[in-house]
Amino acid sequence: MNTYIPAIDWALAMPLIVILGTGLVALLIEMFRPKQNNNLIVGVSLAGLAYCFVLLVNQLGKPVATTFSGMILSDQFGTLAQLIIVGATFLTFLFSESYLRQKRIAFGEFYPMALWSAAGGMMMVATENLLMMFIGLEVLSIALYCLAGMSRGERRSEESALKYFLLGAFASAFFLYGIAFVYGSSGRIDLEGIHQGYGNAQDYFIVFAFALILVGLGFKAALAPFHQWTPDVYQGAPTNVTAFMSVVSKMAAFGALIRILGYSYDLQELWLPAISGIAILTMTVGNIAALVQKDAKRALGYSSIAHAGYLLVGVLAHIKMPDTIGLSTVIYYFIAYGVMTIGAFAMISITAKGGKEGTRTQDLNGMWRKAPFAAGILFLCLVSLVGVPPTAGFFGKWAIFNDALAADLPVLAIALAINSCISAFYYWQIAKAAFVDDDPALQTDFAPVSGGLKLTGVLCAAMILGLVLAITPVMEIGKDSSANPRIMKRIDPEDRPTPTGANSAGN
Amino acid sequence: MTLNQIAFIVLSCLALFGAVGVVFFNTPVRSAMALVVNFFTLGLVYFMLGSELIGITQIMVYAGAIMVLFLFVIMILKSTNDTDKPQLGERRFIFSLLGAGVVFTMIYRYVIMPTMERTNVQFTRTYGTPQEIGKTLFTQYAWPFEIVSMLLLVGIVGSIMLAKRRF
Amino acid sequence: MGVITTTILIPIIGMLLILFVPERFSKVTKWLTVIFTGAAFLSSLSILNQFSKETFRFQMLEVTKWIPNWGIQYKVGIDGISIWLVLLTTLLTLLAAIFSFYIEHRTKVYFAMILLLEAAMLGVFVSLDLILFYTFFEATLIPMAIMIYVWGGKNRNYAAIKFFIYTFSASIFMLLGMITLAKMHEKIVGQMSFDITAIQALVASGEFWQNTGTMQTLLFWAFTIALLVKCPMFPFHTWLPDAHTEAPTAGSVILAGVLLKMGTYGLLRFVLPIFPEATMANVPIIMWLAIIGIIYGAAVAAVQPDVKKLVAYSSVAHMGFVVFGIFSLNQAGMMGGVYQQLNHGISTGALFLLIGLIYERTHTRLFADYGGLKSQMPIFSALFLIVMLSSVGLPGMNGFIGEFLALYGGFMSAADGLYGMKIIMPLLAGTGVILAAAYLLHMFRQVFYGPLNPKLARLKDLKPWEVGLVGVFVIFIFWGGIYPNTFLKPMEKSVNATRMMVTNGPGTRPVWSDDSHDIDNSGNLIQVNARNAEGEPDTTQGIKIVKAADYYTDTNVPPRNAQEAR
Amino acid sequence: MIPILTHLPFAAVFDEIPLGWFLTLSLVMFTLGAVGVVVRRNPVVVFMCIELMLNAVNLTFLAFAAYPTQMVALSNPGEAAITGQMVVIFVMAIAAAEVAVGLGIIMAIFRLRNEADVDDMNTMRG
Repeated sequence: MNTYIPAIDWALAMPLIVILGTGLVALLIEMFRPKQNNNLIVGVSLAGLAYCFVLLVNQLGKPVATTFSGMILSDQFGTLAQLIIVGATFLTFLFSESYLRQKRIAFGEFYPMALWSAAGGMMMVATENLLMMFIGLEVLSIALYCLAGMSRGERRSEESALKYFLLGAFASAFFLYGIAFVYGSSGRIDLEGIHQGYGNAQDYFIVFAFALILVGLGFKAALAPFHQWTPDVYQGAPTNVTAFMSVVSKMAAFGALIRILGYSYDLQELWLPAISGIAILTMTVGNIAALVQKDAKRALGYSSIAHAGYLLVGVLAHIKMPDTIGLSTVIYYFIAYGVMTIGAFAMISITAKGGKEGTRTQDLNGMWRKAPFAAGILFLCLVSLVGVPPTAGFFGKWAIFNDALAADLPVLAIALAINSCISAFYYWQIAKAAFVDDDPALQTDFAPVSGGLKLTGVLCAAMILGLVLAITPVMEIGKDSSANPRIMKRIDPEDRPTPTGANSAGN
Repeated sequence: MTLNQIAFIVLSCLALFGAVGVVFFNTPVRSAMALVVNFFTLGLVYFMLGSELIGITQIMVYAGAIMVLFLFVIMILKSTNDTDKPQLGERRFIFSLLGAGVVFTMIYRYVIMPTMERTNVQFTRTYGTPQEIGKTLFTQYAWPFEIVSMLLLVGIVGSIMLAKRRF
Repeated sequence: MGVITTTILIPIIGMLLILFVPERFSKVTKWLTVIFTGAAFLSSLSILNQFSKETFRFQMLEVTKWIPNWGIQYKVGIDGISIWLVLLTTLLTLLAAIFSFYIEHRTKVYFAMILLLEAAMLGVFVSLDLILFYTFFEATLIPMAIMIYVWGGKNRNYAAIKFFIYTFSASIFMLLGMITLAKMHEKIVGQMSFDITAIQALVASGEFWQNTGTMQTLLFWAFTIALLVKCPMFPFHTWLPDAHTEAPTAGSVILAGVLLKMGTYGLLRFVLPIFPEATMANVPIIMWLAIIGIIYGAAVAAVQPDVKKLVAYSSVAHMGFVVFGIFSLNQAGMMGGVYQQLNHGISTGALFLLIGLIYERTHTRLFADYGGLKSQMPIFSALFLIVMLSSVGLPGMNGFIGEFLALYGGFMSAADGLYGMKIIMPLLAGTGVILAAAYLLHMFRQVFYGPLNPKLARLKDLKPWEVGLVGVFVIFIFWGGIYPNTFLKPMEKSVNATRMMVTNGPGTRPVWSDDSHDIDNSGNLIQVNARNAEGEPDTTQGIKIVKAADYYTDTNVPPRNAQEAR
Repeated sequence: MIPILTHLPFAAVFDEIPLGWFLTLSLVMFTLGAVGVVVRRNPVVVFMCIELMLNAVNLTFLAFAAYPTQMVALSNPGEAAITGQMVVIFVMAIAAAEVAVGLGIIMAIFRLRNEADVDDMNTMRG
């Protein structure tokens, strides 16, 4: 074994280092901060995120490159996914402080933990190494387990943390077992290994590896039938954490999933029906279950399951016809989903006042009168989640329809259409609750709308409406991501290494 | 049957005893002890596989440190005499066994059976030695190594956050 | 920026302005709304001023790229079918805004919604791109649902969600159909396009539907059902009575006056030109639905205890006539259908307005609470009578012309045995006119005759401004009934072209985007080899008739087989 | 045959014990762990079952590291063998962090409710 020091391209690692470092600085400030004042921490965190955003934007359009012996990969898709993660974190931080303060859990540790969690997500999407993906997954999840249990006086918060933790650890064991099979068939733990393994005549190895990895990531991405934790955790966790994880954790899991699916292109005939079924099941389960919810956060949790199903349709269309259908749809939908989900959760967060928080649907009653700004933004986000034009949610759905039909997956497109109709019911219930004000007995007291929350709302609204006009540039940027040779790399059946010997690869 | 094979069978019987114990013993303490047995035996199995450093780490970190943590928590929680032995007639139990059985059979049939013949291998002389592992860890795997150090920090901060007084 | 875009933008700018006016200055909000809707109305008058009735093509086109990769563009234009609908929209919105001065509850959002609704409705009638159309079509949903929910009656939640879900569910399949159309366009041309003129050009040449099997029928139904829900047509009509009953008066006026027309307009603009073969094949089914709608709507209206519900069901019946006329695929019938759209907008809008006026005074809509109003409110009852008779279709009023033409067209098609039509169809539809007279007169008797209900004894008659408001409608009612050519002439060529796009075979269909042919005053499709400076066909270059008109017009009555005659 | 690990006590293992034995052991452990996660109700025990699963995975990695396929063995045996061991080391470190956090959460919930039973976690229903 020859020792070599790999050459390091620090520029590629910089975004991650900045985020991790910002977390450390924030932690240090937390130790020496004046009592009960997190403003400096928030400021530093936002500055770090903004700097990271700029660094990532600079990486757009650069050629594909790796560093740290392939542990970090910089390509268009990964950079865009990281941008979404950083952006979502930024939006969450804007309104977190006032919310945590109202809830009386303004731990300064929230910011470093969330930053590290986001860094974990960024690691997952910016690598082709399965070990690195696993480590990223764990960084993401372990920080999230703690954040979900952050509201320590609340039983449901602690419950959600425990559920999330147990099921998350369970899922990562499956993910890891899948990696073990990939490794067993090819001796590699990068995604190339899936290819190699497929060529090694150990076909079943890779099939099972794939299935196990899918189970593991399915948990994280909240795909049915692995979604059971989602509503509980979304409901129980503090609202800002819910907003954060509904986007960051999903983006990270989807990023990893897209890469893995892309590399198992050859197994398509096996998994295409399976994942199509999962997509339909996911959106149907999410929407049907959401119909009967009495809790706004829980309903939005189910809605995020449904949206994972919609996204999966876009992913499937890309993976089925990678040469003609790019990932721009998935990117666009993720941005839209991110802003509308964070916007909705952020606006719901004003129900927290003086240490109490009511998230039942009727707790929103009277919002329209007491906090018209928040009610308006919430309404816009919900309209976008239903997919009514002219909002970003509609064009996202439209793009998915477009791709699904182009990839000859009409059944998925029709299932998506039916599900959109179903979803209108429960979004309506939430929107309606915010507009009720007849019954004075029902009216909740709302926290004042802080400046940060206002900024979040304005940014989300601007994105929801702005993405409609800016659809072409976003799609253009996203389009390059599918031209990335690393995602698109396919091995011709002839070029694939031929198996040596029998099934056992024995002597 | 060679000595090695006998040794392996004995070790795996012990490991399986531990594994079954974790799942089926009715008090957490007994489950924890069974887990220690399992971890310790696994450490020995790692030795058989030639990974001496990992075997030692397994015994020290897992069977030692981690299990102490577990026992510590079990003691604090005073749940030593809580009985939650799985009910054999319970529907959940039957279904989970059925599901696990199906998956087990499939993986066994399609993945493990073909490897039943695979024995001879080629090794470098340094296989499993601390030198080699250290070298790789600090060159090729430097980045994950750094990240795992961050991960441990996350774990520490997280535990503090969950345990400290308000604000 | 052209005049059409300006017309759409005016209400949007007004809405944004209103959002910045504090809630307590509700007077300012109201006057701002009137100013902006008035400006939009003036702007639409200038569209009418620039409009030329000499061509069936789209005028005042504005094209801007939006999402070039997928062939989506901002393309708006106006032809003879949409011009009147645009005017109807701006006029009715202006009147509805003036009428809404009594609203005191959350005025800001109310008027913002009215303006938003106006912009979206205008967009629907002028967009020539499928996705743009869909965007506007769906954008009308939210403001309308909010208006029903926030300012509605007791059962408003149910009505609003029903309204929303019905339209949303049906039209999302239309969206799938639109994308499929664009994909088929891509297969032929190599570039996705949602531009209906581009798709129609391919349809006209017969290239579009080659070797597609049953695709045309499938897509036809995806579009048609979505649009019939909006009309609404039996059996998709059940949202309408609920929505009408619960909506505030201005909402009802706009809903009946304009929103329903989006459905029939969509049929004329998209379904007929793009799915000609499927249209012809499915005429009997649609016709039977229309007839059932006419009779069922009338029958149910007759037993309603609630004035607003009665008018709502009568809308179902009237819109049945519109669809009947359009699908007769006969020049007169289609003209009647299109004209009936306007009449229904005017007369039903006026009816809802009058009901709103009386509701503001009595806060009841049940017949049982009325009676003997004739002596109490003479001006009101006179106006009500005029509007009601227009709705019945009394000769001399606009309703008569529309219904007569629609039925006439149906008779012509049925007499020729075209498209599987039977002579029983127009006969059955005709009974709808009688039924309408029956239930409307019944209502009139209940409300205005008989002993005066003592509770109503202190009612005052209409104020002058209210009379003026209704007076505008009355002017149009008589104008449309006595001199309908003002309205019919401009739409003639566009309707004729739309008809020929369906009934003519591939190759002899008019094409929106192709300048090499035109329709002459006799209704013949002619080949144009050259044009003069004004863009008129140059007669000196020799004009060949591609396909003769096979209908009668009032200006020129060519023999039925015109080609041989020449 | 390359000289095998003569410095190890179980030198002849790789000739005498096939890979399948190790894999079977790990699969049984993994399955038992999964069953335990589903059927047990005490969160600490559930967590221990998860640790059992992780260890089963570790065993799989090491077994594959020691028994590369023919092709891997021919192309780059050293690289492949070390990869498996690296993964195991990282998994151990990650498991340690997970244990710290997991037990912290269990402690936190215990302090709040004085009992811990996964089945009783039903504050949220929908």
